[in-house]
Amino acid sequence: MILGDLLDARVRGPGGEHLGTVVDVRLALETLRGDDPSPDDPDREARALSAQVRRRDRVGRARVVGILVSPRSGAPLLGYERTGVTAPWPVPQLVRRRHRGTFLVPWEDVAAVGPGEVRLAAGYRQEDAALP
Amino acid sequence: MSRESSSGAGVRVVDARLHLLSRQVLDVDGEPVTTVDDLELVAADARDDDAPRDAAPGEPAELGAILTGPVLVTRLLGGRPPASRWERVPWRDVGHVGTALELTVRADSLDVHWPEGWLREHVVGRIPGGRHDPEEAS
Amino acid sequence: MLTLAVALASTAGCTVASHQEPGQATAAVADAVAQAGSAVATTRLTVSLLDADRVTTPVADAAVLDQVRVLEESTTALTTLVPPDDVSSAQRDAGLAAVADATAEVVTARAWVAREAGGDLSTSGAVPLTASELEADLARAADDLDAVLALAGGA
Amino acid sequence: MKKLLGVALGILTAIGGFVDIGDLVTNAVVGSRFGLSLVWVVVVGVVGICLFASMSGRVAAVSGRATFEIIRERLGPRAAGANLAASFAINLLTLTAEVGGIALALHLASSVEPRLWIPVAALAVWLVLWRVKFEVMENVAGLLGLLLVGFGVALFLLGPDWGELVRQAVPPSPPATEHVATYWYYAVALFGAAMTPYEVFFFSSGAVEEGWTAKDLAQNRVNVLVGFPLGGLLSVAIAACAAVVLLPAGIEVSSLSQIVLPVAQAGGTLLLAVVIVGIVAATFGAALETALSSGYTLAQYLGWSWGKFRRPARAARFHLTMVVALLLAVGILMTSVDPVTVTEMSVVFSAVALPLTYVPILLVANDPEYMGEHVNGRVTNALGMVYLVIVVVAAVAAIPLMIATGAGS
Repeated sequence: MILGDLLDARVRGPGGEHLGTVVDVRLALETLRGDDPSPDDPDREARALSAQVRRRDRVGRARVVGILVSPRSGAPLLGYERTGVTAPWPVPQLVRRRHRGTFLVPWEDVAAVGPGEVRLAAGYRQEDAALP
Repeated sequence: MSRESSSGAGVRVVDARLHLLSRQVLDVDGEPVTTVDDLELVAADARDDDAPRDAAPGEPAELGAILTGPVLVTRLLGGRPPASRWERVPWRDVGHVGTALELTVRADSLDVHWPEGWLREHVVGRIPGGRHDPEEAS
Repeated sequence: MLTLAVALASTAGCTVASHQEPGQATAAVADAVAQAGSAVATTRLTVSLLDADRVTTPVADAAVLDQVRVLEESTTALTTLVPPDDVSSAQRDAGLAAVADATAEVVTARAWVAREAGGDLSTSGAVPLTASELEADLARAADDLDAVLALAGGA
Repeated sequence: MKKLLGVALGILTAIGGFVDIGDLVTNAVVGSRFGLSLVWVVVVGVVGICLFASMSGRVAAVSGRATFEIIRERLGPRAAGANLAASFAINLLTLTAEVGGIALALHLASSVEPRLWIPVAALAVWLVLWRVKFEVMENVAGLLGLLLVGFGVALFLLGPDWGELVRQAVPPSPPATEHVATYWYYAVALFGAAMTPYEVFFFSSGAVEEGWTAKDLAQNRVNVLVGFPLGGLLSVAIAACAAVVLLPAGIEVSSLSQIVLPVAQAGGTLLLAVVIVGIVAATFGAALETALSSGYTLAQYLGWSWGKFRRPARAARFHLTMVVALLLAVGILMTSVDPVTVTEMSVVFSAVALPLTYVPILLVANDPEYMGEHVNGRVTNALGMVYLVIVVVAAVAAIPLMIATGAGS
């Protein structure tokens, strides 16, 4: 299975009812501390201006947590409905409004993945989509 | 910017499309290798020495490899290339995930690197000055 | 995409010539004549600058050569125009005559520039000896163009 | 002292690097037809490029990601792919215009036919890309481009009626002889000339090439905020020279040779020579930047190894892309298309393509994932949204205006 099979697939409930589209797949990355393979770079602090570059945790396995389902389809998302970004006004606000109601379905509750379609298991859970 | 970092609990939550797909992949020396065109999902119980088993819905799954090459074409035009045509970078070679994905291996050691390697050996490296370091005085 | 853009551009540039209604035909004549007027004015400026040794001969030659091309375009615009009525037909003919005259003067100016540059054209009797003669000829050509322009109601 | 020198060098390079064939031609055409009544567009464009360039430079320095990597990440493969096709084509058009500009300028210097200069110019561009260090390349082209100050000198020597020039500019009073649509068509063209997308590809990738740090970020801001407005003044001087000499004579600029005539009138052959060298340098520098940008955009979209700081063999596909782009440019020019026409097209299409690069940069500059504490401030964002509107309006209006006015004729 590749991610492309899941992304933008239609999501149907156990009874075949249309729930929305898969907009993303959530993963849990293992982080292994203190295992930096290139620690001796004196310029790093000066060069690395962002936390993203500065953070040097090694990552391990990436477990699939679940799929994110939006009742609306389409449009590059930029993830505004899952983050707290508010600038530049009014872009995040509009995207968030459009994708209101996005929810996370745990991977265990996914029953079947077919061409362009994902079916959820009976009694599937809908969790908060916000990134922690 | 703390929402998906600094938990220290040993787990970072990321969303594949938002944080991984289309990101730049750098090798251990910081040299660009490819972009993340797609990701392969495999069953999570496979050991490193086993041949990875395809992920099944509802059963524990994890990332098996970064895919590139033909999968980009099919993501643009639709469809799906046969598994034999996937060009893989195993996920276990990924060291860091930031604004780019950094590998723990050198680009030259990867299969996906062949077009660059071929052009280097047969075309660009053969033009006079092709191996000249521009940062040195010429 | 690129060829498309260039093709689009060139077609857009050509639309002037294919207007059909009387008002548009008159406007097309005015456009072409105004273009020719600009070419003659550029040539006059170039000749006076070269005479005063303020411009190098390569630049002067390039400038006049570019104007020959502009006049060619004006001529093409006028010759390919299909005048829909007698009025615009007369305007077109007057324009063609004036542009032809202007072209002749600019070509002469080019020969004069070449002679200033040291080219051996002294035997050619058609080339005026002094800049002021040449400028007077160009001024006359410009006046003719202005007259046609006034006729065509252009500015 | 050394630091001061570095700052000065950076500013001078920014001034010299600001003007390219697009600015040169568009400003002269506009000056000869509309006087200074479109100067306000130059001001709007300069403020815009300051905002846009400083934002993309900051994003590149903080996140380590250049502009097209970000476009791919934020828009996904499809939208970014369409964006790439458009950006690459327009960049190629600009590269063609610049190489043609070098050939025209060398023609003015030598009276050797431009067609013979085209391959020579392209080969010279390639050799510099292949061999010369990034900083050296940027500084030499920028400093020689500074010779375009000759247009400013010429303007003073012409001793124009300054009051009349100001009257043309504020409030903008277009000549009654020109159509309103034509006026707005040239407004869009002038805006596209000042805010060309390639400048941003080049600028952000250059930040990565030079390995910018927080310290460089401050210097970069000075370069942009001081250098670009002064470069904008050069643009205005070019337009003003045309407005003073060519407009009253009834000359409409259609070739490079006409653009330098006011300089000759004001300063004679010496100043003329200075300006011609400046034009060669400015177009050559811009040809380097556009050729690099063609490599940057494609390599960054596909994740190839790129950068002039690497040995060419370590960025083989990147270097090959630039060679192909240069060959295509030469091929287009060899069809004897007029480089000035290509230039006029390139600035208009630049305006059309501008939102494609502007929007992703504006969004990412606000994303703490990438920027941490270096996200846009309120003032930058307010200005950013104003420009978002301007950029989109110009892009939407460009093609209809082009068709309505027959490309400004």
